[in-house]
Amino acid sequence: MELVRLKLVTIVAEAVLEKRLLEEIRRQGAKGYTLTEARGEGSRGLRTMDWEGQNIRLEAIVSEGVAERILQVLQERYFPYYAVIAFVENVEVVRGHKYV
Amino acid sequence: MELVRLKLVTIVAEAVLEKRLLEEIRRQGAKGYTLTEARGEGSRGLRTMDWEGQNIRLEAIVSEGVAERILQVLQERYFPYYAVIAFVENVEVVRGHKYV
Amino acid sequence: MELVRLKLVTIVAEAVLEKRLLEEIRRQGAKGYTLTEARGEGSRGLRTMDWEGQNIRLEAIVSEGVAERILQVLQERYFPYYAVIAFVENVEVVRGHKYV
Amino acid sequence: MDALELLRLNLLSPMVLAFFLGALAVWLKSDLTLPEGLYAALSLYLLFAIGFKGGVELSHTSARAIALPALATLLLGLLTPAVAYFAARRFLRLDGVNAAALAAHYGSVSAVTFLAALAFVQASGHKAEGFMPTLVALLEVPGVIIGILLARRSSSGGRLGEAFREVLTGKSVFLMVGGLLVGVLSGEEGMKKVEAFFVAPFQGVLTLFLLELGLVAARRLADLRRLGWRLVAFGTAVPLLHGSLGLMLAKGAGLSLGGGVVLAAMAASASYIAAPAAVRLALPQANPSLYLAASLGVTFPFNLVLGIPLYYALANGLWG
Amino acid sequence: MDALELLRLNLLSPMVLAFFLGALAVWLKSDLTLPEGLYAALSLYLLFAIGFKGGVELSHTSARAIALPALATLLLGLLTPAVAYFAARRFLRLDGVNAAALAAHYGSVSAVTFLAALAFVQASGHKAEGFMPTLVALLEVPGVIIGILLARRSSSGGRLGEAFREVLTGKSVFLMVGGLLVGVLSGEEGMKKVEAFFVAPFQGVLTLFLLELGLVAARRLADLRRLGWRLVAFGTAVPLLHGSLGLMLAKGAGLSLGGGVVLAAMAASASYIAAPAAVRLALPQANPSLYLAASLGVTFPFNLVLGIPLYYALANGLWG
Amino acid sequence: MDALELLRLNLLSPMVLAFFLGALAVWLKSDLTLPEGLYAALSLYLLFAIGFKGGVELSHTSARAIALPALATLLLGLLTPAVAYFAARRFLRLDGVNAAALAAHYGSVSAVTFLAALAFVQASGHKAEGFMPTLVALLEVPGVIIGILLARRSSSGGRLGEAFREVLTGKSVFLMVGGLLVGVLSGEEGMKKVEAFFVAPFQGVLTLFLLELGLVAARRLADLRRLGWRLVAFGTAVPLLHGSLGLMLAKGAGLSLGGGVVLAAMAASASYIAAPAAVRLALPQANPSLYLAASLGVTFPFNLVLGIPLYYALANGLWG
Ligand SMILES: Nc1ncnc2c1ncn2[C@@H]1O[C@H](COP(=O)(O)O)[C@@H](O)[C@H]1O
Ligand SMILES: Nc1ncnc2c1ncn2[C@@H]1O[C@H](COP(=O)(O)O)[C@@H](O)[C@H]1O
Ligand SMILES: Nc1ncnc2c1ncn2[C@@H]1O[C@H](COP(=O)(O)O)[C@@H](O)[C@H]1O
Ligand code: NA
Ligand code: NA
Ligand code: NA
Repeated sequence: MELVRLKLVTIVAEAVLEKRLLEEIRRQGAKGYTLTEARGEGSRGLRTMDWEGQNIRLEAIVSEGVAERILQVLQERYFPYYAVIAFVENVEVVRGHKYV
Repeated sequence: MELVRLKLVTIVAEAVLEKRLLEEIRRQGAKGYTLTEARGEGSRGLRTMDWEGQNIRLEAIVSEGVAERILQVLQERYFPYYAVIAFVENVEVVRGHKYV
Repeated sequence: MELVRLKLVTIVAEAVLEKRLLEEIRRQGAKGYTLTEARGEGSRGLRTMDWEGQNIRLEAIVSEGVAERILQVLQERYFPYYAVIAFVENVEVVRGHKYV
Repeated sequence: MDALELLRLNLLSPMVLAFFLGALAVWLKSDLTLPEGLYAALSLYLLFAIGFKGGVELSHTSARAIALPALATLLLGLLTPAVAYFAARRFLRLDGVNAAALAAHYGSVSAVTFLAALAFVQASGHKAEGFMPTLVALLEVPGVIIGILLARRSSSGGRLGEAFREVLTGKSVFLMVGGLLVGVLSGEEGMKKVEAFFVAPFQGVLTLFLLELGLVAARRLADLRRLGWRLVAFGTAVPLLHGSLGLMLAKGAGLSLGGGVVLAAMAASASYIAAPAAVRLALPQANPSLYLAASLGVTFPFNLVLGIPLYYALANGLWG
Repeated sequence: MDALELLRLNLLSPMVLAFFLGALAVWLKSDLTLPEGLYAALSLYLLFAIGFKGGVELSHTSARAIALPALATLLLGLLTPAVAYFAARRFLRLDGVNAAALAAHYGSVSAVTFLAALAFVQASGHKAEGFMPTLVALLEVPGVIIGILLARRSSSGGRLGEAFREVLTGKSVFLMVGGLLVGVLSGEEGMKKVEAFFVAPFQGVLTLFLLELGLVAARRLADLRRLGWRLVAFGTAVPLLHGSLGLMLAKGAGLSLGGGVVLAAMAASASYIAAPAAVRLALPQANPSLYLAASLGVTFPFNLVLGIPLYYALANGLWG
Repeated sequence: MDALELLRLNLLSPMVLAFFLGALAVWLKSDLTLPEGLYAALSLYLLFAIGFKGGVELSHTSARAIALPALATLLLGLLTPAVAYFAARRFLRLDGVNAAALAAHYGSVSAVTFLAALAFVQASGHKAEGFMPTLVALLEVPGVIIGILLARRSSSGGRLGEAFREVLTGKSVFLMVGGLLVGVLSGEEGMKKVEAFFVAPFQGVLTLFLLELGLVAARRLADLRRLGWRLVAFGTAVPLLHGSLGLMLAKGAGLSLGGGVVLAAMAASASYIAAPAAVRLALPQANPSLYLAASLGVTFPFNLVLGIPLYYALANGLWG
């Protein structure tokens, strides 16, 4: 069974951004995503619970190029304003075509 | 402190599969697992909430061989029918014996 | 856009340890964390739900040195007594300075 | 009160309105969502409360009084999946597995449709037999199992035994039957202690639940557009068949007009709690958006809005 | 009953006490937290229930009776953001964007402050007009939108159209307006069915919610210390201005003393549900800890404890 | 009413039945689970409501009336951990740390056992003093702390100071004591406002909670099998000792028969909310499955089913 090497982009952001970030990554070419609710703390301080919830933790398995573009967008439109972080890892998957 | 290199297998699947997948990975030799609730979207469309919940995100730290076998089983019995994805990463742990 | 290589330390532990572990990792130099609620099973058996909740899944992006120290502390004060595991991965981030 | 007036009353009940409010939220792309925990909590409350109330009633119902209605219900559990199966094969031209999946759903029962019918009957000034919830529990399981058996004829794969266990020990069946037992054993004594929680606020909780159900159902409509008008026809015709069948059997079993309308609504309803989970596991090849769109997107609102008043009108003919 | 006695009564109501209990938990570093699902569930219940009750009342209110009060409310929706904006520019010496963010919050309304005022008025033996919740829905949106428009003058970025959609289809506005519609359409008939859930337990649910709000507000006080006394002054002076404005407009619109006090509290309150989400999206450059500390850390407790009794005392002058 | 009849009544109350229903779910391998949020929400509601009701009662109780009962309760808080500790050392032959862990649990109190006793006493036509919940709050803490101190004698490690803070500011103690304060301060006035939420539905909520507790307890039984009959003996004998002790002290303190039975049940009960968390942190070397299996798997059901009626029977001797 041959495995394909792809990128896993994980974004942690304040919950209010959910809708926008899902749009963004789709626009950049992500074919799917997985989202879990999270809490957290960082340079912008504790995200206390509110009506919108706290943080979201968003994962997308994408090609290297798409990963690049997603980080680019975050860099330009989100990092300066919002409580957001993102990191990239190497993952191996079956059915590589499914994600690109 | 010497670290051991192992595989982290992450499975995202529709919640209804929880019981079965836990059995499967145990049968393939996983010594433990961590499970979080998740939502998500993929080629099979949005998993809307239902009585069973939405998606589960299942992690297991295992040896390379066990990881192989888990993917094998998913490949044969789950990928064709169910909303499931899986990916593998390299992780380093203390107490390597604990996981194999 | 240049990416910086850092370590992602993930800790899964019984929920009752939340406060302490957050202190510990801060003391070791983590600049932030992301926490999700989880369930799981391991050598100490199923963590059944209780008033304190079940497991927590704690992630921190840190420098290699800090990662080392966190594992050290877990090794000494937590692994022997509590239901805790930890693993380390390589991740790439933008804004590397943010995490060290 | 004439059927039209009742139709109005029914449409303007908070429950029905809440359902459409949920649908509206999806249509307006509102970010309204219920926390997942809440959805599960409401279902749990409703299922246990239905069972409990049924059980308390049962505790002072003679076996003789319920024997025939129970028989009629089991008969419905056998006939309705068959009807749905053949309708799906012939009219929707579906393969065996997908037809069987639909059969499992339309052979089982929707607890919320049952509750809506109960409320409607009360509003119309009639009364359904107290043991109706027991019949819901009776009707929930057989349909699902027969549906799965029908699929066996046309395919293999999935695991049968496991499927049975899944249905019988599944959350929803377990909670309703469990509540029933608690009700039977604790009786009126027990009811006094907990009715402020399980009875008084019930319809309000149901209203919130229908808000959520409206969200879920509306999301299904997207699939529906893809699946086309035939599915809509199926999702409205089958309930009418099953509803009439239910009325006749109810009449035969000597139920009251109220009980008849409720049994009809039960037969006409399609499960979207017990069935989907079981079918998903037992018939993975079946396409979920097909049976979910049909049962939740078409049949549930149809019964909620038109079906129930219609069965009531028919019942007035049969009983009056 | 004299104002002091009422102040005592107000302070010692379970709701107010629960708020301080929550704050105490933070102060004692207790690990008390409400499950996130519960917080969302309580908000959802409160918003829908407010709307619903308002709608039922509205269903038997003549358009003429509500016309003037509605006008007065809209006027408040125009004036209060302006007042807050200039106060923030002049007195807090904030840049346009942050001033606008505050304007959006103080121009909108806090549902919980509204409820506290309602309870206070009842305890004082008066009665507010039944349609007050309708006015809450009216007051919630304009302030936010004007706030965002004010920011436009001093900066760009963020997306306006989207911001509007966000406010109008946002959870909180949708639930309250939705509940209102359900109430109007189902009327007293519907109310009978669900009041055991949406009316009777309401103040108890509110008590739990205030426990949580106390936790959240206290966490904001840390920021406050950083932001200094001027923000505290702002957070107490602006409500007084808005409250008085509300009283005068209420008097002019012919509201009762009770209605006047409630409208004053509405005007004096700062939103911390609808506004923060909308502002965060539309004005990302604005500093959240600024507007959250002001609205939740200062103005909310101020109104809860001192403001409301004060508006009541003033009203006694104006009306008596 | 004779004890046997009461035993029946007790067994057939919805709460007790729900507990066994939960256990049954585990035994049938049903996939029934309560959403985690719900479990936390129910606990929170129950603890706050207990405290609140106790506080309201306290608000019109003279210090003199409660002085002696409070003293008796504190005495129990000192004696019961000691009894449990030596029983664990001698009879279970446990090392100091594990014995101390058990002592902490059996020296503290289970809120749900307290509630079951209260309900039982009412059903039996008696009445317990209104201030009993205050005594629960009094009994909850000392046992845990003494247990931890006992462990110190035999080992070190863990952090004492932190452990104290953990117990005193822990969720459960904070909520009950907090509710008590709110109750004392708001009194009957406040009670009127919120009783529809905190009083009327209480037993129903408790029923749901016991369903969950049944799930948790049954999962513990697996461990039990491993730990053997001696633990079962311990988990039934110690409650009997503590229960009798409670009765005698209650009698001495001049409590009514009803109050005596409740205090006995409190003494006999083992904590599974406050104690486990504190012990886990302070005595990590202690084996959790040991104390959880004992307190939740053995002692809780024992008190629920047999213990309480037994203490009642004994009380009839002592008082009658
Ligand atoms: N070093 C870190 N490791 C893991 N998560 C982090 C880290 N820093 C920030 N986060 C997450 O990102 C969110 C926003 O971070 P910030 O913008 O720094 O406030 C926080 O609420 C955390 O959930
Ligand atoms: N590219 C992706 N990245 C992250 N998660 C994904 C991706 N594709 C699918 N998923 C997750 O896997 C689940 C099933 O995927 P699918 O079978 O494609 O519907 C989805 O509900 C998502 O939670
Ligand atoms: N092999 C594993 N893979 C993933 N998670 C694990 C594994 N082993 C243990 N865990 C997690 O770590 C927690 C504590 O593990 P343990 O101390 O072995 O009981 C468990 O409840 C799981 O959530
Ligand atoms: Na049916
Ligand atoms: Na305002
Ligand atoms: Na005890």
